[in-house]
Amino acid sequence: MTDQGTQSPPDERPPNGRSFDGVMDRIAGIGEPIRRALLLPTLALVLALVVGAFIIMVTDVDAWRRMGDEPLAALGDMLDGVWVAYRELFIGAFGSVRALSETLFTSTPLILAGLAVAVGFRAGLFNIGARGQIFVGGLFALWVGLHVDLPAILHIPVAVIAAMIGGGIWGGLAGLLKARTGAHEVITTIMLNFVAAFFTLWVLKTSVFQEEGSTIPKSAPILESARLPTIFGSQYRINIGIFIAIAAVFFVYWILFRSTIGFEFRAAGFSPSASLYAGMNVAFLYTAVMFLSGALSGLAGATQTLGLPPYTVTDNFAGNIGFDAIALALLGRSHPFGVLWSGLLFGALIAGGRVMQAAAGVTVDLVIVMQSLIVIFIAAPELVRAIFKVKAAEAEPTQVTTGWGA
Amino acid sequence: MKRQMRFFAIFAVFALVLAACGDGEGEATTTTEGAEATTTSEAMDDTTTSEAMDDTTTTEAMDFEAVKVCFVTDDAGVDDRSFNASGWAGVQDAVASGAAQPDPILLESASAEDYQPHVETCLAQGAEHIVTSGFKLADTTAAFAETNPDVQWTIIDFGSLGPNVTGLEYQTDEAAFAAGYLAAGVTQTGIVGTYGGVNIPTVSIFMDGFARGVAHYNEVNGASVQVLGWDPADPDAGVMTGVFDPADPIVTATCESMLDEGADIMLPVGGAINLPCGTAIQSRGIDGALVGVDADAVEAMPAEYMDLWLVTIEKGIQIQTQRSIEAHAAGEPSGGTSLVGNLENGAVGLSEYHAWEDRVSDELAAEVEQILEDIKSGAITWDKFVVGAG
Amino acid sequence: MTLELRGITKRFPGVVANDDVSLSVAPGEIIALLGENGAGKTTLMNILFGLYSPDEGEVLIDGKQLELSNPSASIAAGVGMVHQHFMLVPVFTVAENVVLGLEPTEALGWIDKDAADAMVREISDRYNLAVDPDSMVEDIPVGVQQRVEIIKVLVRNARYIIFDEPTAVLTPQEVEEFFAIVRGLKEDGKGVIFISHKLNEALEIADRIVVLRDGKSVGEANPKTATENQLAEMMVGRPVELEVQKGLAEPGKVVLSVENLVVLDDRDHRTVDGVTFQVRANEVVGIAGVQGNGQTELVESLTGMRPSLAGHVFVDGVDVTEWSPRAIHKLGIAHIPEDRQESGLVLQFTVAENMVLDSYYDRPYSRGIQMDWDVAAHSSERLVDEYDVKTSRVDVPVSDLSGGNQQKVIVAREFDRDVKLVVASQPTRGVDVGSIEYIHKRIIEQRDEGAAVLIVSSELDEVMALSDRILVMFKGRIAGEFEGATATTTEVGLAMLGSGGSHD
Amino acid sequence: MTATAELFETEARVRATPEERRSTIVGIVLIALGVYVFWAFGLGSGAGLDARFNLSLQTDRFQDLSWVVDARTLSILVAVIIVGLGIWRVTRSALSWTNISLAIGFGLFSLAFLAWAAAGGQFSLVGMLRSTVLLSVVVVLGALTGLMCERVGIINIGIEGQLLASAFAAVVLSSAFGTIAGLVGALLTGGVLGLLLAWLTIRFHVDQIIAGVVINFLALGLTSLMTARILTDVQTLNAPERISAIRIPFLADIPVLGPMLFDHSFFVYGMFILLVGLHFGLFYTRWGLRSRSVGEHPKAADTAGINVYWVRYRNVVLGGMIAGFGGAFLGLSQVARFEENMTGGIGFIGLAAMIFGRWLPFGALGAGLVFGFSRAVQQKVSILGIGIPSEFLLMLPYIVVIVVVAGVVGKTRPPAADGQPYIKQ
Repeated sequence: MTDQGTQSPPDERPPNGRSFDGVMDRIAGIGEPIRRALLLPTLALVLALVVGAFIIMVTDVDAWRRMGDEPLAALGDMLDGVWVAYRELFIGAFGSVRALSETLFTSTPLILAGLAVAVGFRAGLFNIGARGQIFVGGLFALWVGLHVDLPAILHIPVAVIAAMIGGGIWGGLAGLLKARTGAHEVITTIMLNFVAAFFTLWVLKTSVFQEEGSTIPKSAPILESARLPTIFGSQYRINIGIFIAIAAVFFVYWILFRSTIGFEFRAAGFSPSASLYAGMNVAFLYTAVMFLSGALSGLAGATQTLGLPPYTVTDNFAGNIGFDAIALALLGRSHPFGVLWSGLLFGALIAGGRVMQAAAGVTVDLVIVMQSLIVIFIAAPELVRAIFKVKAAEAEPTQVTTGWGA
Repeated sequence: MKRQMRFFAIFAVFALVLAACGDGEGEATTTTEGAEATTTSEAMDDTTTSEAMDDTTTTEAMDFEAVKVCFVTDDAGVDDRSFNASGWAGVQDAVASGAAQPDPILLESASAEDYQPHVETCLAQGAEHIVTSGFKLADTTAAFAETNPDVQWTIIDFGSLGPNVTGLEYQTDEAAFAAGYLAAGVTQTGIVGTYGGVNIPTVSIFMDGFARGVAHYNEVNGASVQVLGWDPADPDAGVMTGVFDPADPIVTATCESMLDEGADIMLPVGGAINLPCGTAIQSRGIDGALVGVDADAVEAMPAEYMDLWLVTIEKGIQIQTQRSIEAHAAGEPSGGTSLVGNLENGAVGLSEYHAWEDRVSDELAAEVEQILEDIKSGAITWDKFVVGAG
Repeated sequence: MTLELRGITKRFPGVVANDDVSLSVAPGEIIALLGENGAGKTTLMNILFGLYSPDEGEVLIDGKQLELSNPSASIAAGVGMVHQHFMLVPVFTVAENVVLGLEPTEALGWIDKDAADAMVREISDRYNLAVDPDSMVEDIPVGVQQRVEIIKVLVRNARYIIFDEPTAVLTPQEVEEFFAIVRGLKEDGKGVIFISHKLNEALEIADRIVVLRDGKSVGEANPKTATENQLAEMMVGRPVELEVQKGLAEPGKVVLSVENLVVLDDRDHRTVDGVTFQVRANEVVGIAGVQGNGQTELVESLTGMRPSLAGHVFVDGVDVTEWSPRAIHKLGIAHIPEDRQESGLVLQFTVAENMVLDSYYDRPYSRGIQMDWDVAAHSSERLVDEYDVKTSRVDVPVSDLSGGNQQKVIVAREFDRDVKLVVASQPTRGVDVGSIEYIHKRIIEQRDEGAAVLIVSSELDEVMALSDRILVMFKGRIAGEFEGATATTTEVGLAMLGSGGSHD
Repeated sequence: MTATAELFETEARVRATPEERRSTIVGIVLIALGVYVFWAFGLGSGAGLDARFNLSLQTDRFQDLSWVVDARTLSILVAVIIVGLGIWRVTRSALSWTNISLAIGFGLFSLAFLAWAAAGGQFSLVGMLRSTVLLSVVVVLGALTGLMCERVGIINIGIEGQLLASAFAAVVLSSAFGTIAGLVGALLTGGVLGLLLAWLTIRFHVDQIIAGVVINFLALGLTSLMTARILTDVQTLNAPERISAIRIPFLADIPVLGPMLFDHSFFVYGMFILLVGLHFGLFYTRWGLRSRSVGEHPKAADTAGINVYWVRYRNVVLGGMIAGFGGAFLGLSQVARFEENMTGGIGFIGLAAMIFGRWLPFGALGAGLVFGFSRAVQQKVSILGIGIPSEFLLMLPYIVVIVVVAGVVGKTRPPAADGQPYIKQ
């Protein structure tokens, strides 16, 4: 193929004198200057808050009704609405032990699903199917949680592993289809989401999961021994799931940057033809990556079925997690640690958003808007630079995927 | 400077839009404050309470000590034109009657994760009466009702979960049975149809009763009216759209598909998924009708479908929610009881025959009346749908 | 009536590609712009053509200043460019490519196909180019594609035509035909800028030679008086050895044996159509041929990257026909791939990561499934020293390296082990003279140490210089075989065109 | 010739080309399918049971057209044809017929299946075909949106968001200012989101996937927020006039084709006009030639004096407007009401249809019809009541898409520069 749109001929560039602290840092993509690591996200958050405030004001219907008669008072109402909303958002996210518990609890599945999407990105695959994988993984865990009688010390690991297998199968299916037939994973994972959702709806009505004598699509209570133990007692929802999530972060870090298969994932992600040249089995890699990705989503499913009081499961336990996961993987630049931080940020926004809804009447949808704004500002550093008139970052634009890779 | 001007322009447009709509809206919100959360047109403000509900209407003269109410939806959201919407309307009615304090809290859930924090938020905000909507909230409600015995709870579409919880359940198949009989009596093609959103008990109970009612008609009159979309013998295989979103073309296609097979009386169950069916009937020029569900369709649905409603299978969520709050406000909370709404207690019933009144012969009307009576008395009975947790 | 570039300076991040370069060309004049890869020739011409905007300097045509950074303005001013990588849309027809941007249309923008064809035919006939307007560009040979590019330029009434490395993809005979076309253009009063790094061609065709080095203009030469050695020294800045020094080969046993190999390309055409040859130990076999005659697919198939349809490949008598790339690599085959940026390297990876790209899975770079990056880094540092790779550290992305140094990374990686067979495809494409010398030396070293070497190159000079035996590929078959010592450019060139070629 | 070579000379190793292998696989699949049809639908249908396919609707001028066929006979006939096709494939002749054979095979399979399901009864074939068209409209419009963008090298994964936002705009503006305002607003909204996509990706080099995802998020968040904060309060803003069907005189009276194609809202006609226009526009006009050149080889386009950025901006905005049209269809033609997240993933299915349709307008139509058809069949079958749980039938269309994409399309060739930023120095 001819070269299209390449920048300067690389031949004309001398060795760049960039220096980093060590081989590992560079390979792992960490060790960026602190300023760059913090400044841009901070400015992005500030901008998102500003735009969010604007949206709150514009959608304040009552204030608009007053606008004709008492414009100043109306404007005051609007500003007050913004203040209350953001105050409650903050309090709901960080303002109390309960808030912190909620933030961490909400972050748990987000981090796990975010890791799933990030792993895919690293290998050049776009896994939109976290939702379906959460369903399938969650159902596997649920089954173990209902029907296998084990002491807690075994029960939880078995259920969690079952979830990983379930999610892994569902994700691996998409990978296998891509490897064997070339069917694009964006299509297959979306379709598998629908299939999994309908399957969940059906299976929760069968005797496999339903409580005896019940007619409603809700599972029986999970055995005590399979419930993820809460950390600070049952009045706070935070459970050991957060440790699973953090362990998964380190595990994914190890896989991606310290293991041979992670080397292969990344090579295949950047250049499938180079990995073919290097003797890697690209078809196997696609399946393996999607299995791993699905297994991580499956973990999120496990925390949603085993860790969510009241420990009975209804049909929509995947919620918006699969969707949020895409944004937070992008925000975390597909790096496990980045995903951890952005998962915590999103968890805080969503947990705070629940409180904000009660106090200020601003639904959690605002959080979705803010999430998207943060992602966009991170992805377009030039935009932030233009707005703040600062040299925000020298970041090269992140190229996540390479087209449809036919 | 230029940029500010542009922002201002956007504001101006917004103000204009709201001003244009504000007048009509202001009227609606002042005169029938909250009573019509789901109405969309002024033409419907005329709130005729239906026959079946008459005896249950509370007088507004009662002496209430207004309680602070908090309403938590399930993940369908308050705008579902179904049980969430009806329940919220009931809360607002309670506000209007003085039983609930103004500005009740509304918490919409986006997923199962939200239920517990929302309930906790209600408690933290000092709610005295918490209404949880939908069976998905049952276990959460049970847990918090137990630990908060001083708070009164109402749960919609589920049985009582404790001494301080009022369960609102509905044996809607009783009314649906009568509606099925009625539909079988008026159909000109000999085919009636029903479809739902997804196959869950709160949906399929309507379809089941309806189909049985048709079968009863056939039995009594030796007729052979056919039901499309539901077979009581095979409850897994009912016709479902898979969505509650009426704009999805699949809803239109599902209804049209039944019309194509000759159905002329349709019972779509689930939010507003009956509206596209109304459109289909109209645009096909079919002399057919719709059977409404939940709240009386003549009031709840847009005016353009006014002449299509045969009858509505009413499910008294709105009124019972209101009454549950009112009982609390009057100092006699109904906690501990599962109010299984049925024909007998009037929380389930058939509305008036509205647009199709002339089409229902006196004999048929009498037969339907008799069937309603027979169901109440137990003279007609069948393997009824189990409501609630069982 | 001249085209004049004045004081052009263009900086890319970390490098000055052009440093105060001035140049002029008159109608009816052929200027050769000579320089190494990376000297800034292409950048300069892209500026003239409006693809890049310069940081300083101006371009004057007939004394009028040309608006830069916009090809349309350049085209309108009468500048045309035939790019090294053709600017042709492969899935368009010849006529569509030619009229793109100045389509003859009817109502509603409907393209007048007959008019478009006529435009192509007119130019094609006038300059005797023999191009069919209806054929799909991806289906026609490279030489014809180049003529399509020329038609594109002429249709736009260009008065000044830039040719960027036009002969790189042509056979010697095609080069002659091409020069005839260029001379025709000159007689027609066109000003021609001919970019090349080939000294003999510059001397043959040019009226004046301008030499660029490291982005600076280092002088002019008169082709009538200048010698190749003088020019080479101007280009490189030091005396260069133009001949590869190598001893005579004493071929040993057969290492690589290819039997009736048939390979399909991505579009399922039989691009390699029954190829049979052997390569022996201590022998360099060069495969010459115009690009696109099956060499790419042949090499991919030999190295396991592309399945073959029929035939066999033996290495040391072992049938490796359906082996995986890794298994073949483990046998001791060093593979320098055709496109280093596409498949030889992962550009976003560091030098160290690329150094272990095909050996990471085993000791010492990994134990089990755990990588040992320290070992990899140390080993990379050693290789960087040993193979003269110019990089500050081994933890910089390999994309930061120059083309020559990138290629040396591959050479280091592939040669630093027990090598039985070297398969090198376009080993010096786009690489500076110093690196070319170095890589050639290393390849001959491998031969002398007993490896069998297969070189595939579209640069006939390179094949001639390195090979002990030369095979020519044409349309998927071996169209000729020559002894390296006795072969002449003419006879090899004829074989590349599919005519003649003797099996001696 | 060396010794090794002679040794192996006799053993001719010839593998099948991928096309030949595919033909064989398809052949085996078809034979299996045929056998299944014979067993399940042929033997499975009761003897002498007629299936009655109705070919007219109540609204038709010509009433009571129908096609009555013996289910068993038809199924056996179909089985024989499918097996025949399969054997033909296994022989690997006429390779270009592989996909066509597969399509014919599955078409006949569906027919036999429906005959079996309707044996002893009747159902409206024309109604099902009409549903197919209706159910494919948004998918096709979504695919055309994607195609407009990808043909110039920009991946648009934000189709879903563009549909959703423009449905919102259509509903609100139509409620406030009338239908025309709603339509214009929907087109503008789609266009503006297209502009945002183009601006982010071209001006700021934001990864195209990220930009698309962001558009989906923004649209979902903003429309849901405004629904919750404005529409539930000011309900008159969520009550536009519905755009009803226009029955085209005479054409609508043609049996079968009339109700299928000529009795829809103008959105459906618009879709077909757009389709034809895009096809000819892309492949026969200056606009199309330039657009495609930008998507295939932007640098070549640039050197030919075409403003790559301008072409990209223009087409992505136009693509957004197509999505806007689709959004208006969703918002105004079915129930005329906005619901939170009312698109429910249909934009992504449009994206899939674009890939399945190989970036061709009529390919998009075909893909959309396949999806629409499988949804229509699913619904029809569930009405016929053959005892399959509704959830499984609801899955069917999505499984069909997977099977089709995996089995029929295989690797596709997108525009060469698809997804690649074009950066000038």
